Amino acid sequence: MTEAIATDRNDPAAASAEEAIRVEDLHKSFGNLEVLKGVNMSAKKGDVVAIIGGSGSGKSTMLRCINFLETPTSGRIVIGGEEIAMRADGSPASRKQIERVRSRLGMVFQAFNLWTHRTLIENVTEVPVHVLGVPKAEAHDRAMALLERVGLAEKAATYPAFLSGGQQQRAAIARALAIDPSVMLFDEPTSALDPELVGEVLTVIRDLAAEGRTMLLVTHEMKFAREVSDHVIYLFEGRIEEQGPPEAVFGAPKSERLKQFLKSVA
Amino acid sequence: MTEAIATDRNDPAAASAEEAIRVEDLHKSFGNLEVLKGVNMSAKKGDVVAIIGGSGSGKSTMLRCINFLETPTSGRIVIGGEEIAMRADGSPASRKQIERVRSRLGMVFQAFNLWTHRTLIENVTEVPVHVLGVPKAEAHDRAMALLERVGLAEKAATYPAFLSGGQQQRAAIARALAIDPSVMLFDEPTSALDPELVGEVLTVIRDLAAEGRTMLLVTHEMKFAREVSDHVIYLFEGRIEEQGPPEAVFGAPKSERLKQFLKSVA
Amino acid sequence: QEVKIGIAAEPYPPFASLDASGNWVGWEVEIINAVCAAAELNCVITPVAWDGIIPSLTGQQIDAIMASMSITEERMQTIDFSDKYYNTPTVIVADKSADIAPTPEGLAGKILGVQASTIHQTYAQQYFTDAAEIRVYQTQDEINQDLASGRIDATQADSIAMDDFINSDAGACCEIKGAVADDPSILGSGVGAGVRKGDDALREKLNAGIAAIRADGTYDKITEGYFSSSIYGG
Amino acid sequence: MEQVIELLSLSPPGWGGNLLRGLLHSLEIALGAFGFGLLIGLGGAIGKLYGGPVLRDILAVYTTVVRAVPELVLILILYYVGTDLINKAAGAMGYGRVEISGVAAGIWVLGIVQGAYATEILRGAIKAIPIGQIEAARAFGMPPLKMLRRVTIPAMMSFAIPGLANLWLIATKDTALLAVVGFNELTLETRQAAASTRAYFTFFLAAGALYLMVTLLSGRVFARIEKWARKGQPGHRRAGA
Amino acid sequence: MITLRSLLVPHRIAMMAVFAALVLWCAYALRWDWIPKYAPLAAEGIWRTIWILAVTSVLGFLLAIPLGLAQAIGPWYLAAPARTFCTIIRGTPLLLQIWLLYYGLGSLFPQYPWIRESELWPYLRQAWPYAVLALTLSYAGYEGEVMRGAFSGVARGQIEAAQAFGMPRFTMFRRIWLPQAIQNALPTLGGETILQLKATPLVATIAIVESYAVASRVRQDTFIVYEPLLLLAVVYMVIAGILAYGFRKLEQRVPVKGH
Ligand SMILES: Nc1ncnc2c1ncn2[C@@H]1O[C@H](COP(=O)(O)OP(=O)(O)OP(=O)(O)O)[C@@H](O)[C@H]1O
Ligand SMILES: Nc1ncnc2c1ncn2[C@@H]1O[C@H](COP(=O)(O)OP(=O)(O)OP(=O)(O)O)[C@@H](O)[C@H]1O
Ligand SMILES: [Mg+2]
Ligand SMILES: [Mg+2]
Repeated sequence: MTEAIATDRNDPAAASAEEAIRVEDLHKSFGNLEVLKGVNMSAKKGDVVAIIGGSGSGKSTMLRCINFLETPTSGRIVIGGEEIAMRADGSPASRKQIERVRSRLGMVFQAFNLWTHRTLIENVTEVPVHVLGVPKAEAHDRAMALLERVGLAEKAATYPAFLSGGQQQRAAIARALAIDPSVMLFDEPTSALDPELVGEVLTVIRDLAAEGRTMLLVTHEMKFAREVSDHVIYLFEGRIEEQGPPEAVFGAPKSERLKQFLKSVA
Repeated sequence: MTEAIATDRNDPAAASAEEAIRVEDLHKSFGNLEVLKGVNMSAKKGDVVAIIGGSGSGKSTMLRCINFLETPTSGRIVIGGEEIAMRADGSPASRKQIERVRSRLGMVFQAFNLWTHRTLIENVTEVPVHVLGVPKAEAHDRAMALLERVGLAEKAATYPAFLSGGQQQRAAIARALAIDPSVMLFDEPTSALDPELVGEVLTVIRDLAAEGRTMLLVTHEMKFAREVSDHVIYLFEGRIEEQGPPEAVFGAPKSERLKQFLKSVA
Repeated sequence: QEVKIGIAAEPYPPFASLDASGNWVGWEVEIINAVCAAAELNCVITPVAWDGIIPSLTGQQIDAIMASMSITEERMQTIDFSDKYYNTPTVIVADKSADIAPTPEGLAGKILGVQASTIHQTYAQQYFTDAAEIRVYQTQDEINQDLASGRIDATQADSIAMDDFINSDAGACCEIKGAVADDPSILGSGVGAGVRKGDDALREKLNAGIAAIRADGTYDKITEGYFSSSIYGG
Repeated sequence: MEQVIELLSLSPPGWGGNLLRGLLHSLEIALGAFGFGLLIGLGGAIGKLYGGPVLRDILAVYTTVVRAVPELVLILILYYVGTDLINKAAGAMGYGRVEISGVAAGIWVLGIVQGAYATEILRGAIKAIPIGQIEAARAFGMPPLKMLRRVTIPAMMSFAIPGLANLWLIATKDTALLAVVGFNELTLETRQAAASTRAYFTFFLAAGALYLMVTLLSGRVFARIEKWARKGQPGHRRAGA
Repeated sequence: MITLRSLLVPHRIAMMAVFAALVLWCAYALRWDWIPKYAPLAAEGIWRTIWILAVTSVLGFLLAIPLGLAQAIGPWYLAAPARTFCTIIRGTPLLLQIWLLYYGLGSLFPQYPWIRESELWPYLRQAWPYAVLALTLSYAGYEGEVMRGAFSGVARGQIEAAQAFGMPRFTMFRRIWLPQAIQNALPTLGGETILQLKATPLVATIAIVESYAVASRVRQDTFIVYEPLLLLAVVYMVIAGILAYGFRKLEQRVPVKGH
């Protein structure tokens, strides 16, 4: 695995062909409330970046800005070497571009957000077939393989509402994988789950990390973050307070606040 | 304070003028499920009886049988020396009688059940004015005094929906006190509350106990039960498994099941 | 070019009514067909609610009205009329036993039913308002029902239409109490075909058609099938 | 009794055929108006939710006015003014008179009325969709129209069906109001049959029975549609059911 | 609520200007000279509309309470007829119901001469009892359904609390259950009452002179088509607005959290 580097530099040459994602000087305000106050980061292909921080520190907002579910106030976002064109107000300039980029980012929500009116297999084939234009049969076979992989093959024809939270979240991961995303985005994928269901989801994510998928992972599971990530970012009040390899961040935190935070979640 | 005695005898003479409530051989089934399998207990005026037991052991059912919110399958219920006439099917024989008796039992529900379309003061005056025929002005003054007592005087004109759970439960206690009940029935009065609100309700109940109100109290707060009660009844699967003064029940439990139970809730 | 002739959608026997097959039949329907044939017009009979028949004409949903509409000054402010094609007296009809006469005194204290948007309504409101209570209905047929059921005491209407009613089972209760005093400015000068203001071409053609069937005997032949005497009037 | 059967028999001299024809006309218009209303409603709902301030205000005026004024009055205004305007416009552009059939006029007039109600029903239904369902579609780069078709509409169905079922019944019954513009739907056919035979009670009851049949049948159909729309939602019971 | 500030947005000012221009155009380009002559009649018509609406809504609502109650908790021999009644009323057009009551019943009178001798005859002769009856039944049919939901919607605990304090059954119904059910039903009730307002013109078909009939009369007398209809539409909008406002005030009597 390669190391992620948080870039403070604004130097595009630094972005090698290997770069999967780069965020530069990202700001985001809701009305008067400035939630992100200039975040810089980047991840190479295959990196697993864990984002930790207290409640309200802006983790979700950062992730949602990356695929423009929230409109950034300012900053640059580069996905796989392609900068997303922004208007002055931060909204994406080209709908075509943002749709294309989004369909390469696999998002897994805290609340799963599976489409309740479709079965699991339909959930998984939905985007490949209806957005990417993959032939139905092919998409179906691939989807079955993915459901198999997250251990839900025999639930393919079931509607989401009839599954446990853990099963739903695994299906949501399969849905995200179905577009063969260049980056997977996870926003607290286990925090809506009952404790006994957390494990099964973490196992799936752990496998993904092991096989070298690029991932951005907002999580409250410190032990897991430490085990699975190449790079950890600690957000505090909309700024990156400290970052580095997990051993450093968890093992020898420098910032007082990080020390405090780690103590509180232990 | 006097001691409560659980009667196994069927001897009405034993019921002195001091007796507030007596339950004899109470059975209750829901369909095929026998929930109460012969409960006997009595309480003298001024007694505080705590009823404890695991979930589903029949605590709520027992309390609700006492004021006939559930129809007992068989048994006798005597309130203040007056036996409630029952038909063969357990339903009260005289609606007049049961209404009169109920209006002397002050029930406080787990879910508060304040009337949402009336302000606090209206909730408290409702029964005195419209059931007991107390003149409006008098009921109002008394209600204000009660609200004052539970610390809610300045909320008198507020609707229940705008209050915290703890405030609602205190108002529910004031409503029950407004009828100057011979016995207060509490069904887990704090278990629907956030932990930080439990205290304020317990304080009010503690005061009531101190001033010698007769109370039947279903609760999961063992520490509180121990502190406040004169007599503790431990229900297990619809039977009284063990009972006695709190020091004995909590300090030196004899039954294995009670020991188990006390360990599990500690 | 199709010419839409509007008739009232509510049956008005014996002039225009519906048979069970959904065909419009009656004296006026036959006259329409004859006039159109004589004038070489390609006519289509179009039923329209009586209440909205003039707006339908001005709103171009129909081209002419031939629905027993009397030619009156008031209507001529809005539409034009062809020559008359029939004219019958206006009468008061009431229960046989009732003591009613076609005068304000004879109707004093009674309830008089008239159809909306007719000369009868205008006339009654002019002459009988003070004496009688006037109730306005959408169709003559409804008036006849309420007359038979006794809810109203009398109706003012066209004599021929009432003849038909009185001779039916339902109308057995009632009789003609006499004609009302004439007032040509309200009761008009007979029934004509209404056309849009300025549509002189159609008006001329209809006039020619009416004259033609009067002249060649078609008019009388049709009339014989329905009435015992001529209804063209003076 | 015999007389009644004769009066209601399907072929002349019975009037049953006419009633059925009227019913067919009513259903034809109701179906057209309901469909047209749904289209307006969908556009209106989306406009109200996502449109600019001007569009939103215009739609607010539309739904408020149309829902406050009796259908009978609206039908008269829309029917007369509407056809008049169309003809005037056609005249000004040098075309001849435009033929507007009773069916088309009925559909467009009732459709506009239905559209106002449908707008509110569909807006409520769209708002009832959990936001996550929409966000998930956006996060995967679904274009807006596709999202409407694949996610928004199917997901809102179960919320919209009860309201739409009511609306459909209103549509079938409102066709009766077109009698005032002389359109031969069931109510007018009934009135004509009653007036021609003077068997008022018989025909009014018969028409009532026909309407009731439509209501009960539609109830069944909508219950099925609702069940289908609720697929994927476990054991949900309607309030009070 | 609409505040002055929310109206002072540029596009709203523009819309109001357009609206004002429209009103001015209507005032000048259309014919209003008939108004003075028909004003007294119009006032009477509007009054009658309001009167019919008020009487039938109140009576209908009173009838809806037992209908809803029977369906919500009644034994089957009460619930079934109540449900049938609601289904029939909701399943057939009001126009047909009015005609059936008025002309259908009327056609029976000739066969039974004694009806005309009876004490009730002065009322049976009039049209308004039929109108009131038909509209009342209609409102009851729709509201019965609403009240059914509203009664079942009252939380069980609310009733239990009343029982636990020994409230007699009728007191409990009057003081707890009914007020809460009405509170639940109020939002729907407001809408349904506006629907009832919109149903009142139908009674014009049985020769009752309310607002709509007056507008028709003007049209019939003067052949002015659009102006009376426009004015009529405005009248109904004003009444509907007042109703909506009134019901909102009623709803706000018991404040709801989060609004
Ligand atoms: N749509 C919004 N409108 C206004 N404020 C918002 C919005 N979304 C988030 N915020 C605010 O932005 C701040 C950061 O929110 P964010 O959800 O990013 O926090 P987080 O780090 O994900 O916290 P958590 O661990 O609780 O999920 C919070 O103060 C939140 O209230
Ligand atoms: N209305 C009912 N119908 C059928 N079964 C019931 C009903 N009410 C209670 N039960 C059953 O009776 C048993 C005892 O219930 P009860 O509510 O008295 O228990 P409890 O001791 O109060 O428990 P908890 O501490 O969870 O409140 C349970 O198994 C419950 O499922
Ligand atoms: Mg978050
Ligand atoms: Mg309990």
